[in-house]
Amino acid sequence: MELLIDIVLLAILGIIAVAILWTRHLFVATMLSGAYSLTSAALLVALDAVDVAFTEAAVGAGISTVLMLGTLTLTRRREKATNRRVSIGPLLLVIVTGALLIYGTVDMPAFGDPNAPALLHVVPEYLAGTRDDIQIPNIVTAILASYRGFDTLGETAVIFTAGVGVLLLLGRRREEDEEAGTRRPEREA
Amino acid sequence: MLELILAKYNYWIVIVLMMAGLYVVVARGNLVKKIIGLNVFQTSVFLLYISMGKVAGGTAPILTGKDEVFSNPIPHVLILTAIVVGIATTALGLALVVRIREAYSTIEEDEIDEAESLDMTADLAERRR
Amino acid sequence: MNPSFLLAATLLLPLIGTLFIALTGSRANLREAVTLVTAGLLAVIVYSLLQDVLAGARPAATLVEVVPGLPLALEIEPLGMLFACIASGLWIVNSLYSIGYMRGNHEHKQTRFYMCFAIAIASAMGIAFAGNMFTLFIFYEVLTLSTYPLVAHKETAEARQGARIYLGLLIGTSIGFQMVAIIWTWLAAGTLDFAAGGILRGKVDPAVLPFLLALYMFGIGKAALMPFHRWLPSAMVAPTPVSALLHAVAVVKAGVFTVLKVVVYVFGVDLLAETGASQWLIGVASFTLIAASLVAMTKDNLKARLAYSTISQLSYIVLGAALATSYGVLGGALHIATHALGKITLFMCAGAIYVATHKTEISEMDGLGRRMPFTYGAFLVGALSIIGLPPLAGVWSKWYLAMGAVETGLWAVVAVYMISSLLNVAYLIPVVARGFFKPSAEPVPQSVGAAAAPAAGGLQEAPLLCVLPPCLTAAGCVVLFFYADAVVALLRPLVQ
Amino acid sequence: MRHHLVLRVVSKLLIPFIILYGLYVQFHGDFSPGGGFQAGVIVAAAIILYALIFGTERAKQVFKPQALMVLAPVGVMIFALVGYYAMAMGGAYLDYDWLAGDDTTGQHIGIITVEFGVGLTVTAVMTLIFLAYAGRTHEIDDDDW
Amino acid sequence: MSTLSAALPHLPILQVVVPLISAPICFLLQRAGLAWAFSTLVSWLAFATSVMLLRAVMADGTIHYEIGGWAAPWGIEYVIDAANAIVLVIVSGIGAAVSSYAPRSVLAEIPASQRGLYYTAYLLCLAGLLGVTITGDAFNVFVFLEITSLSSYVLVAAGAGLDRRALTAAYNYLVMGTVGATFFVIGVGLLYMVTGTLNIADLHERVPPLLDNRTVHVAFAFIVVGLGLKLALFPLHTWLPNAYTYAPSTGTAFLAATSTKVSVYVLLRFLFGVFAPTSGLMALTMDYVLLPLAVIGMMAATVAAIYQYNLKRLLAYSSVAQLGYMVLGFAYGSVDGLTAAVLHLFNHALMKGALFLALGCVMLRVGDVTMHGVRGLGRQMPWTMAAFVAGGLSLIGVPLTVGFISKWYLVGAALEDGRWWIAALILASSLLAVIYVWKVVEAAYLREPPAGRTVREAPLSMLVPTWILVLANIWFGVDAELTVSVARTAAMGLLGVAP
Repeated sequence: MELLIDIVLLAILGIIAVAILWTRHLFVATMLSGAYSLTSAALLVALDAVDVAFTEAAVGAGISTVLMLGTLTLTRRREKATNRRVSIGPLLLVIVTGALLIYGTVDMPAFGDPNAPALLHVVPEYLAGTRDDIQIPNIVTAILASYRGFDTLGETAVIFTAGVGVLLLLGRRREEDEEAGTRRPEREA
Repeated sequence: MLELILAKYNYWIVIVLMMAGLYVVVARGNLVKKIIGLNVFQTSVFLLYISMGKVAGGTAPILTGKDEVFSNPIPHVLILTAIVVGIATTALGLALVVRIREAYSTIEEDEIDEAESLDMTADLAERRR
Repeated sequence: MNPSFLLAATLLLPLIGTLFIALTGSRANLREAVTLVTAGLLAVIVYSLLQDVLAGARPAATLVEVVPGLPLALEIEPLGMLFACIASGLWIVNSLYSIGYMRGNHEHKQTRFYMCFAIAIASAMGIAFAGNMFTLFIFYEVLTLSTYPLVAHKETAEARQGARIYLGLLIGTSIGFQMVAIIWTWLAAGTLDFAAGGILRGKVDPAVLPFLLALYMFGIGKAALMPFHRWLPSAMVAPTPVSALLHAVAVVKAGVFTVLKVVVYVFGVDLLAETGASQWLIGVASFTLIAASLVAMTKDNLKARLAYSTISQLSYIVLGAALATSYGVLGGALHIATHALGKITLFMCAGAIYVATHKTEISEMDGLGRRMPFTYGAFLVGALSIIGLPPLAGVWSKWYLAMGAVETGLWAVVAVYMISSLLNVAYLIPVVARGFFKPSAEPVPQSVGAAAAPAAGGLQEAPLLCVLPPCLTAAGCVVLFFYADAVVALLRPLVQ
Repeated sequence: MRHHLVLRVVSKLLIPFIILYGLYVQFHGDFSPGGGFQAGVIVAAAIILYALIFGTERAKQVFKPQALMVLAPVGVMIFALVGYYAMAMGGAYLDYDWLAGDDTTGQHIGIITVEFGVGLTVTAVMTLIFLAYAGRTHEIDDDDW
Repeated sequence: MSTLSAALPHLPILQVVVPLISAPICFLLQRAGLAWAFSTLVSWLAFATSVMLLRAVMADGTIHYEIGGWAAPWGIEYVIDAANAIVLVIVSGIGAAVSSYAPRSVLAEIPASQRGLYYTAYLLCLAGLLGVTITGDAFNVFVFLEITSLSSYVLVAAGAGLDRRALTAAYNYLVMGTVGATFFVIGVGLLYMVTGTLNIADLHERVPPLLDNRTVHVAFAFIVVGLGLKLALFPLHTWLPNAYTYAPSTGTAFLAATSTKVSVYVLLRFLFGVFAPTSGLMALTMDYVLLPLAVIGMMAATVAAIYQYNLKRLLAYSSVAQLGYMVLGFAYGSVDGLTAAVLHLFNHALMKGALFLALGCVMLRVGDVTMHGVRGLGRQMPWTMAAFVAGGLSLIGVPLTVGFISKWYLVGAALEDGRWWIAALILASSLLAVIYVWKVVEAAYLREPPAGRTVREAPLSMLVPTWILVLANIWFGVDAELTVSVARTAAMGLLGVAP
């Protein structure tokens, strides 16, 4: 059953990805990208990553879609037609990269392997520590906020940085920027 | 053979998805499309990470008191962080797109290149004056 | 005073002078006074050190340790002492001359000129007294850079082009070859200190010694070994005082001086003699020597002719070093001194002619000798010294060089020296001959030079400050003939 | 979209619940999926919904950009200050054990506080970003789609 | 005083979290003047901290700091040894110089409403760079790398007030930077998959036995390519020239002198601190992929620099070439090579910092940093141009400058290794550098200024920091004992060789 869900969801993702590649309508692509995130979220649930699924749904399907739509109203809806032919260079690059990754999977632990090295090293301590020391049920939260809390501080700083950047870029009225774009630095006499 | 496929199929499909995203980033000239490509690429990487944490027959890593088999929580934590980084990048990228559109009246790479080479000639002409 | 302090002072003094020249830049007289005072003081210090060295002392000073094992260190040994004496002594004469020339020609940016000149002298001192190859290399580069503005002084397209070639070749060879050679030496020998008998014995496979030597010899672009000689004619776009002091004395002599240092203190004469690593160099130097003389004959521009003559003369010294015999080295070292005196005289005369008449081509100088007897007289003395006729100093160095060739039994080299001397006659004497014996092309000479006035008797000399210095150096050629012994005595420890 | 009565009524009803849900996710993150980040996004989504339905100008009156611009850095500072506080108490940076007398309580306090900081920053930044985009253009009309 | 001594054991974390918490404070300050004063103060504090850390490391060896009190590998730890201590010093030192220099330049180049945000982004960038450098955790590298990257995009985009091309430059930088970061994350994920740890020291124990594992090979490839994108390793450098050209002067100076250096350091750390390839496929990759790329990049970028008209772009291409030197140094895989790489990392930051700051002065007064703009500036702005020439000489590698020390060690390492052709190419490239530096020198000193242009020398507030860096170029060129010994300790630490 798990396997079936897994495969169906992956297939849907594949179809969406191809559709994104194919469509020339940016609005459609944006919506498809949202759908992609939502389907991913479903798959993440199937993979036991409920926290991540939750976030991916909220961010990928929610906020980032809204931002893209906002961008589209400010720019335009359609991609230029000429850009659609298959370009050899990028294709080659992608094939090589993909082949490399697949080559790397050969020595990977099998999917779902309960004895994968990653499960044996640090994880057991986290499980025990969360149960005994921190005493909260959600292990992900325990790691996120305490064991690896510093990463999360960094993550908050990343979000803050994005806010600073967007404010710097879009914080002012458009006319001010247009006026500014043409000037040279004021020469101090 | 079947065993190999069963053991790795998830990774392989995810890798193909990743590459589809990367292809959009590299090959497409539309700036919004590139960002969408980046999103697909990154989302697929998230899937790869989470896939490697999956334990067959495991459950979500939330303690319920029973002795259960949990999937590996570390990739979940890492990917939570990565998602945040991803949305931050997307927001900033899109803000740049908006400004580029305002400055160049286009979001197609080739048209921007054209405009920039015009800029270059204008610069030179100004200095000749 | 403490010799180490004096040693450091030889470097610092010109630099302090530079500072004061910059500060007094707006008042020309004061500025020139600073230059002269600095030059005078420097000469005093150098000569007081000379006494110590003659007495057998070897003052040393370490300025700073750049990297462990690689200090910026100064140490005096006879060869360097000789070079320092020449450079500092002639700086005084040249400063006088510069004042006459620069004012006579109304050159622009004179402050920059004097500043760069002083820095160049400081670096020449650094080269002379360098205690190891690393220090020498550093000052070698500083000398290149500080003379660049002097070469480009006129700021015309031609000057920029000439200066580009100058800088390109000198920096190119020094970084491209010399630095590699130095690093290689350092890796092999573990030290770069100059030591009697060399530091490479047993450290480098004799089979690759010629290659290492080649890196050094071509890396020392200032020695103008063909095919890296082009910078020297290019540098002739500079004002003549620059050509006179730097491109007849300080810069080029820094080159051949480095060649001698490398041969004597890095490789060791014996090592070269034993392994024959310098055999190839004899050929290259001989070729340069003859070829440059031949080219010199074809040049109508006086400074260009002198430049090629310099290239040829530098190869005398390189050839002497390549012979790897004590006479060869001694002769080479002596030639640094004798050629310096001779060539600076010639250049200063060329400059005096330019100031007085604005003529640069030999074919236009017919009959000038009668109107500029002092200038032409000095020129004749300098030329004869370079040709190597007694009673002028040039004869001694050629004598020792030839002795070196005889010592090794290389009669072909002796022949090269002889032929070259004949060629010297062929390209130098016509200049004087045309000046004295050909009728002047223009019947009524109009004065162009500032102080020149067609006085009674048809005299039309350049300003006094332009004429006096070459006469002084010409006299020096005579004096050195009689006192060559003292120089040889100074150099003696070099070959013992 | 101001003329869509149904939308307006429904969303007016929904928005408080969305925010409430956000708060639940925020403070229940220890026990169930969720935490500061998810909560922040949800609350921001509610505000964005409000802005879409009632217009950015009105949204700006309710959720003042000036206030958001204070909240965004304050969230980061709350997180960082927890670290400093632990340090001042004698522990390592972000060592929650030192926040209270007993380690477990300290951990709980620490986790809840930092998650709150994260939530604050995320809400504020997401809303600010949206408002910045929206402030760049005229109101979004139906015809635009 | 007692608070100070109490803070001492916490210096490693304070190094990062002080700038990090200062960014939101700076954001709240709003007013540009205040934001500047505050960010400058913080930069100097960070500099002081890093100097203290370097001294402590050189005296007592590696320092560990466990964040959150969780022991590694469960928590995130900070590990400071000579290799990253020197990078910390250079990052915070350049930060201090650039931020002291900033106010006049920012006033002229950045619109009023953006100045406070600009300083905030700068502080975030500083915190990010320091965090990347100091951390001992592979994923933490990613998080702070992204703080750095996002704030760098912002710093570049802030140049849009002068030239719209800053926007596209920032966009391209963003796309390539994100791809790079994602590649890095893939690599780290693969490593995690086969080892179960994210701690670099722990990885160092667990990876080497797996050197034949194909997953590790792929992880290696992805990490190298990902970081290669970030550090602008040829041919992944295409984002760099435009980003450096159109960013504001202060942004360019800071980024050029620090951000790619930090990426180089991270690559160094991963290559030697995690994979430690002495043989096998990865060692071959270093020899036959990394080394040739570095050499080609060095030559190609130098040649490209010669043809540039815009001086910022010229220096940007020169940076790509210089990055080639650094990669070369560590591609040898020897102590000497690594010493040279670390040394050049430090020295190059000083050179580029000085050069870009000098250009900032030109931008302020002339508003044009092209060959045309600097014409005749030798007399009109003597101090600025003298600083530029000094930096240029350092770039060429003239003795008594840091560039010479770098070149000395790079060539020495190549010769020691018996790689003659590489030594020859390094020298050839530095000779080509003479050409592009001299084009500027000729324009500034041997040509007349454009008719009717009169400009004054740059203000002291900008000249002083510029000259501090110039003097540092000379100081560490004359007395390289400190830098060389630190670099050597760093190299031996990275290679795990006992001193």
